[in-house]
Amino acid sequence: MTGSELKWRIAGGSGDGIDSTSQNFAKALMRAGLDVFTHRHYPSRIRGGHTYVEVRAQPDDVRSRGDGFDFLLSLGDSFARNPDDEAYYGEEELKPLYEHFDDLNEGGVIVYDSGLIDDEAVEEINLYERAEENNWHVYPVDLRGLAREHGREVMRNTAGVGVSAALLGVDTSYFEELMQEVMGGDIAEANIETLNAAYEQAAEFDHTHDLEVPKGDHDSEQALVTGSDGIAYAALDSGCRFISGYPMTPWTDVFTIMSQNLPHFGGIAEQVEDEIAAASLAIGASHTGVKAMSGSSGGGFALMSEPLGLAEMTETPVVLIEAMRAGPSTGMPTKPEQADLEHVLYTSQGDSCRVVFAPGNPQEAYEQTRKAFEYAYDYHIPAIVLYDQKLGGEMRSVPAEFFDREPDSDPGAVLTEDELSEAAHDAAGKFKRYSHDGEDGVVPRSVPGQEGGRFLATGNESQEVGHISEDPDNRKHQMDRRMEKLTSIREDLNAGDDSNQAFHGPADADYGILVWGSQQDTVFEAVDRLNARGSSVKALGVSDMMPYPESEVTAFLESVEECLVVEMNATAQFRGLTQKELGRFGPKMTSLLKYDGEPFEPSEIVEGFEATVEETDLPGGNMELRPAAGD
Amino acid sequence: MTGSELKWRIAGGSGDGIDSTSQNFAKALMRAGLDVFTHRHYPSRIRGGHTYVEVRAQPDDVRSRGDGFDFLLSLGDSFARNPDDEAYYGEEELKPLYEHFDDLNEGGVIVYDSGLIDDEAVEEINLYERAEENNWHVYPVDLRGLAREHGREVMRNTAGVGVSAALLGVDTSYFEELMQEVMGGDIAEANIETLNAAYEQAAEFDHTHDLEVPKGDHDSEQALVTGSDGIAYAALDSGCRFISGYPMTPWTDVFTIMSQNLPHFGGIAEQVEDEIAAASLAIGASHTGVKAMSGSSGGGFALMSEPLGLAEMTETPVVLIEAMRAGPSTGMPTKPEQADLEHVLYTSQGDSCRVVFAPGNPQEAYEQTRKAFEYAYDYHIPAIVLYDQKLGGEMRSVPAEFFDREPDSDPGAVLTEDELSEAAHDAAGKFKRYSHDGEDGVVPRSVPGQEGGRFLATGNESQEVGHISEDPDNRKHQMDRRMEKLTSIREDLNAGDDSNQAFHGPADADYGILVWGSQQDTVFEAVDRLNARGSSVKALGVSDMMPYPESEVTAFLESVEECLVVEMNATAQFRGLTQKELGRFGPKMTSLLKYDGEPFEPSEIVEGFEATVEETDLPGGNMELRPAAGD
Amino acid sequence: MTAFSAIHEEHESDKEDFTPGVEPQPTWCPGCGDFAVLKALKGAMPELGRSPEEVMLVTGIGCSGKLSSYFESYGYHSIHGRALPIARASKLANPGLEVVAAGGDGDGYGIGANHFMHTARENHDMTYIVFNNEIFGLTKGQTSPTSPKGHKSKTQPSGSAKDPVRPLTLSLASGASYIARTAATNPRQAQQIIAEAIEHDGFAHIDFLTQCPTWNKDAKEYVPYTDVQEEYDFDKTDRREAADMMYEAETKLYEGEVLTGRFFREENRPSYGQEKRSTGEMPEDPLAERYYDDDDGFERVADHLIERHK
Amino acid sequence: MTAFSAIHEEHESDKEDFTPGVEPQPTWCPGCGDFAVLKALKGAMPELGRSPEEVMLVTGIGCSGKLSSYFESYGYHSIHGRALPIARASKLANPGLEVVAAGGDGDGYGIGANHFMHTARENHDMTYIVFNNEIFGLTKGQTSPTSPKGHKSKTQPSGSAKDPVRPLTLSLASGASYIARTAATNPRQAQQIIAEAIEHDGFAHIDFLTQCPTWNKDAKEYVPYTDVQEEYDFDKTDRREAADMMYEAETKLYEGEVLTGRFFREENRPSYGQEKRSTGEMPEDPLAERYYDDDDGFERVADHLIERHK
Ligand SMILES: Cc1ncc(C[n+]2csc(CCOP(=O)(O)OP(=O)(O)O)c2C)c(N)n1
Ligand SMILES: Cc1ncc(C[n+]2csc(CCOP(=O)(O)OP(=O)(O)O)c2C)c(N)n1
Ligand code: SF4
Ligand code: SF4
Ligand SMILES: [Mg+2]
Ligand SMILES: [Mg+2]
Repeated sequence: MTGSELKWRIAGGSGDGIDSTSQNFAKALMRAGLDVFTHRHYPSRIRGGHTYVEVRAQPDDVRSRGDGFDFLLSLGDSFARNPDDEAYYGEEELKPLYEHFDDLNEGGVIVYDSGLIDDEAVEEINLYERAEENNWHVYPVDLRGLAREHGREVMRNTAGVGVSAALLGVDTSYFEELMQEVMGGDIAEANIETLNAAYEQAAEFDHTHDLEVPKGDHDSEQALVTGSDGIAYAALDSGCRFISGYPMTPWTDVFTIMSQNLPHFGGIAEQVEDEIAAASLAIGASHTGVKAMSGSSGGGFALMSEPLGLAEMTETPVVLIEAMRAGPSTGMPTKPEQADLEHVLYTSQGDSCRVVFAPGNPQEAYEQTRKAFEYAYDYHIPAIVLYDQKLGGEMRSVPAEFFDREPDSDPGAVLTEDELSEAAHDAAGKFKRYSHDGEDGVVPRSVPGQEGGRFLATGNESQEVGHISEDPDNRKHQMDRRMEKLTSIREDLNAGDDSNQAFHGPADADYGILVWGSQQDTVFEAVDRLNARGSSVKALGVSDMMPYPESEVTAFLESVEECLVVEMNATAQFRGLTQKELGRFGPKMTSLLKYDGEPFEPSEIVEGFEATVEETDLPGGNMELRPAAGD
Repeated sequence: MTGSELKWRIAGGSGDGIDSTSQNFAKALMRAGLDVFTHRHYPSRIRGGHTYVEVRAQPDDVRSRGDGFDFLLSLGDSFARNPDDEAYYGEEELKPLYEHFDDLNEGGVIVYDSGLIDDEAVEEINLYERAEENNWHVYPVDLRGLAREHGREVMRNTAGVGVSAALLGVDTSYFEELMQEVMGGDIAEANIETLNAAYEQAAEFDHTHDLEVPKGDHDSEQALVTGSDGIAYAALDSGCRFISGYPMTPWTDVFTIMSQNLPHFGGIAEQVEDEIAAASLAIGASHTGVKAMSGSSGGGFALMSEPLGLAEMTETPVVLIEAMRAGPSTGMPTKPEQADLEHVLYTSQGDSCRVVFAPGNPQEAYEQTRKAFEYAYDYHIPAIVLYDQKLGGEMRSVPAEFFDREPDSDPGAVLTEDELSEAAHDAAGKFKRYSHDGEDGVVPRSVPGQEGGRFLATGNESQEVGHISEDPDNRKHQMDRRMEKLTSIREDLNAGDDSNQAFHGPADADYGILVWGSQQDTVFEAVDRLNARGSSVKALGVSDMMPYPESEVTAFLESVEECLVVEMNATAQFRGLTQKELGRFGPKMTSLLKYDGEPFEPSEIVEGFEATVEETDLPGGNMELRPAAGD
Repeated sequence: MTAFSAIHEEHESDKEDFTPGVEPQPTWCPGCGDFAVLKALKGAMPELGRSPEEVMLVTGIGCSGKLSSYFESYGYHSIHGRALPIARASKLANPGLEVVAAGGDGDGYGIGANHFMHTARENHDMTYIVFNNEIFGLTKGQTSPTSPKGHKSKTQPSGSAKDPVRPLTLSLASGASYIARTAATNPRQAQQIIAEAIEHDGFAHIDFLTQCPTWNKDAKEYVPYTDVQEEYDFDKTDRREAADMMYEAETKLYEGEVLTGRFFREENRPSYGQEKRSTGEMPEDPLAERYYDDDDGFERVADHLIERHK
Repeated sequence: MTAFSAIHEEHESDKEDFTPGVEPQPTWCPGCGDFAVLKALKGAMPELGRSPEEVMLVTGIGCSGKLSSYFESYGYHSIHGRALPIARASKLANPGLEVVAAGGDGDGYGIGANHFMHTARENHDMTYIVFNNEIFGLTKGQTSPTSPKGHKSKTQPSGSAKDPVRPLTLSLASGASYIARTAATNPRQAQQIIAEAIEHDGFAHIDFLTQCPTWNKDAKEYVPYTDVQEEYDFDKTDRREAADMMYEAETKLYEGEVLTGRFFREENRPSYGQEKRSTGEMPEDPLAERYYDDDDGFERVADHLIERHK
């Protein structure tokens, strides 16, 4: 246990204020100069039910939640006992304590609310026995009592923060500042009082542990953001001023951020009757000249399948967001998974013609969402940002200046009325919006209300002004023109100097790891550890799902002897995509899969790598190794 | 022009009776001892609009429509001129004549209705000039006049058949018989009179052509069936007694056959409000113990995406039918395409766990639909039959005894109440319908209303009796159990001696062609021609899309130097699937693609093969060669 | 002997038979109105002599959708908005089952409203309970189709610009043959109405007011309630009078007055099953039984359909 | 200067301006009622001083859906049942457009009925024309939600067991603020009603009876028609009287009596755009214009939102 990092966890019932408390805790450490990262775990349930958030802090570059954790603040589940006689939850109240035993590192610290959890209960779960075995340091504190005395009962969490601060050596001024900013007034006062009382009480304890908060210093001011923030903010900066949606976890976060901010940004947010309508409205608004988006998760995105195809065929720009959670069907709605890749790539009848990006962290989420808007509007194509519950919900500190960007009001490939008057029309004066000779597949469009721009948009195959056509030659032209966009977008992406693919590790390493989306940075952390221990490994985090980055991945795969492909699903979808796109390398690739609702920890990647390359056994857990194809 | 085959085409407006006439024509030739095959072409339009059907007849084994055709019976389009002053259709009336010039073989015959198409019109389209160039034999006949005189004006088509019979040497007794069977009464009489009058008039003509109907003889009685018949009849014989659907071309054919026959088979057909409901009802009925199906095309199937995932997760058996047409979106609703493969394999969030078969002809449609029901009900998994507008609508003669099958009333892996009383239950008496230890992944189910069988089916991840669970270990178990079904089904399929894959050509050939679905038999015809001309080629028609027939395709690909992959789409979806599944062979495969709404002709496959293997140029047309991956 | 012996037997059951064991316990929040639906349903079933295994309870997704987890019977916890088509098919497949569908106001009047309309029109013989808490509960408090105009939520920060749907009026316009509204705050009436609805031979729709103390309303906002049978003079078998009464109840709800009771009942309208059997498009005996009855020979295509292809 | 100069100009247009050139010619069957909708719409637009390029016509899929192919304007021929959500968004994005949505009875009352209900409830300022031919035309004559009970078709060989939907009643229950029925056989009334509906500031729904001689009904089955304004004494601004009149018209249609005319009109109800602007959740100026107005600086996230993350 060193001072180089801290992994603090707060656990309680849904409704016990775990989210806000952990957010403040993370922000305080960030303001204190540390890089922070949070991991949220919650059940699909509104009140009660065990939930926790972990905050990891390091002087710099924190890339994942890490392995295990060091400090548990257990509030118990105060909603576990339901007053209604129809429900009684056995020992659920203790879950926020005993469910954490498996992950708590040796030498770790436990603080629990002895106001809620009595000695008998503690005995039942053998707390002290376990503590002795693992060299844990246990501090029972009557957080409820403290809260009642100095504030209100719900401020148990604040009392817990005070105790944590005392035991870890964090300056409480950061918390006080935050409470004043976030709550204000009497509530802030009461919280601050509780905080300090708890701090003082714990400062008196006999400290048996040697855990403390590391010291850090930032070059510039930091902002604490999630992947959802990255996506929503990129949309706003892209000039998106219309969103239509329907709530669904975890997509709701992006939808909510947009809905709350669009009115102030002069835009419109619509919550509608279902996701078919949601996608259709976005298409309608975009067709009418506005930059628009929609999105969903799981079954909600499935309902967008038909409108998505309509956007492809009518060449209506639209950005859709898909936030993955564990499937199939309702699955595990609050757990991450990466199993919607193929669904998002291929759903809707006919050949797919869409852009799909899968960012790996909040910054990539911002960058790639901006690109999604650019390509959607420049190429008249649906662009999808695919991420998951992990990336969407975890918070990270990012230099605030990262967001110092210019907004983009450009509506893309649209003609002005002047340009329209010069453009090609048919004999009846209809604009050839689907002219056969687009550049890079694109024909700049007109917008309803423009003089000289009228045309028909249709989901049927159509000729140049949009009238339905079943002529085989026209069909071939139009299909080829539409598909050409993907080739052109691939060329654009390759030409830019900011590839969406992220490379990590020594360029000449012998072994490779391919990864995508939210698992990327965890793999990067594992790569560092592996190289530190003498392995020769590098990783490529792929974000371009369609059009696929053939040359980059080919070069990577050619340069390694063997490659592990890490993803959170059961059928190795990204490996499959890679094999499909490249038609070879199957024998070089082994999949490391996990689909139990828990993301990989860096140590698991290390173990998976060892099992593959060094042919050790996979040490238990819920991972799955899928051997190389063609073996 | 030899007597070994006849390709007769009847063309007119939608509503001119092209379908029924061609069907009778084909049946008559079938009864006369020939193998027949029909090809339908029609616009997405109800009345008027150019439509045609081609009948190909040979003494045996007709596998495709062939190339070009020999005999045109052109009725003109009697609906082309719309009496309403808002519409006037230029020369559309002549389309059923001049649109066929490109395909009519040298030495061919044209009969047209001079009662509808006057000399002036004929001149306009240079009929006689073209005829001379191509050595066509033109017979104008006043079919309308004949029909008016001997029957009614609408019997122009019958008059045309009479003329065709006379010019081709077909015995009219077959037609008379059919008319009596199909129409009966006065209508039959009037038709027969018209038929004979036309026959007699044409028998008097000076026959300048040397085309005649070939002679054939069948070993056993034949039945004229479509792919849609094959699917629907297999469903009925499988004991399917519930269908829910919503009309959509070309799926409507299967839905209609089922709807018309289910009441007589003691079953239920429901036309419902949309495809979401359609799929959901089938799931509900199946859950309740009945063998059930649904299906759709294009956008309708897209709407089934979410219920499909529900069936996967709840392990509710269900058979879904997907009839492809040219996409994306509404596309070309009456044209065939094979571009929904990836959509059908992957739509719906989460890892796919379904069976997908893509039959190649009506017999395979029957066999594989029966297997779809078997696997669906034995393994509690959705099974999808994927076909297209071509296979669904084209008619073929098949030995009637092929259908001499036993029905299957077995509801699959279901426990009786006696068995249930022995089965595992939880403490509260709930049946462990999702027990962790299923065999081959399957836990036999109970059916609502059975004593001792109650459980919860849910789209959430669940534990053994069906209660929602987010426990990682349970999750892993349940996912692995569900996915195991696909492995077991693959083993079953491999173990059977009736592989769904069809092999054609010399086993030791140097080159291969991979093909799937409706293009299979066309490729087989091309393989025969290629070998006849000295090439060394064999073909494998693949039907198992999921689980993929890895060993069969691997063996095939390993045995050839180079392989052409033939399919009707723009993104080489089946080739992609093969690369995905096998992880190699990309450099061996070249795609031959077509996506203009017209299926391949055998000669096009021959040309495609030459262009690939012999590196000649592709001779125009709308085909696309997509080079080997990794080149 | 039938393969489904839970059906049509005389049953002596009680509330406890419809309660699962120790697990799972309801995870609804303290004070949630959903408990009242569970209780009323558990009370009604033994009253009607039903046993758990002849009941098929199909729910949608939402806090409400979890009803099937806490009620002991054959259960189907389906997907958002699609409980009705699944339930409908169960009834067609095995008419002996007691089919109950349930879900939230978002589930039933929002995403699933088209199925609601068409199921009502077809008058399937089943009961449909909508947990109307005027909010999306499970997704954390967004505006629902029954949220009052002006209602503020995370997705409508300045208040909803939409008039709420009128669920009773819509139900009547669509063709439901039994329509009632009750409230979690009125457990006796609730149980009676559920029992009546189940007994009714046709599509019975219950708009069940269930407070959501976490995101929206407290139980006290649904009291005092008025029973329209007691306080109003109208004929619930008269479509017009029923329509007026519904309109008033719907309007008053947003003015803070809670009118509950039976709003409409049409007795003589045949259920869908009856209609469909009368056209000859549905077998007289339960279709499901065919598969489990050894004597039932299934029809062969070869015998009936191949001839016409020759 | 506006980027959309077709909007809000005074226009002198005539029928011909709304007619495409030689191609495409309508492919509807001879005698099809759909021609009458096209004619009436072409007649109404110049009457109201509209020009083709300020009209956004969104259609569904069906024979009816082809209206946008034969009417000269900005057109969107969308997918089955989804014309309304697309149309709605067009109006929100650029309220200056004259937005008209159209589709069939299957499209609008079947697969798309949920959008119909919710669009009516929200009272979007647009016109929705449903071609009611009581049949699925394009897919070759299957039963539609308005087909009479007992109607025989390929998919219901023994006759439909379902009561038809009541489109006017449903529209009223949902919240449409202008509701009328007209018929292809009554071209003068049809054009007037379309003009009125377009002028109405709110959701205007027209149930347009369009015979389908190919699969269902002849024009003569929609004559004689009765104009309810002439033959009945009711107040179309009174919800109750309107409801009664609708119920009667819907019932009589299946008895062979064709009642057409204006059934309901609510003048003072604000449209959705007005409601939404009044809550502050919609900008005063047309949103679409922002993108084409060089002066409009777009808001920056960095200026407004990053602070709270520090
Ligand atoms: C297709 C789809 N869209 C969205 C969701 C997310 N979702 C789950 S429940 C729900 C709404 C809950 O509201 P309601 O139906 O009123 O039920 P309540 O929780 O209030 O009982 C939503 C939007 C989903 N599960 N499926
Ligand atoms: C999702 C979907 N399902 C089914 C279809 C097939 N389809 C096209 S039009 C139509 C119904 C036509 O009836 P209606 O809406 O009344 O229009 P009409 O042709 O009578 O004008 C159907 C079922 C489709 N295009 N999309
Ligand atoms: S969120 Fe509301 S509806 Fe859901 S359980 Fe809690 S109180 Fe009940
Ligand atoms: S099928 Fe009917 S609705 Fe369609 S065009 Fe013909 S007459 Fe009109
Ligand atoms: Mg609700
Ligand atoms: Mg219709």
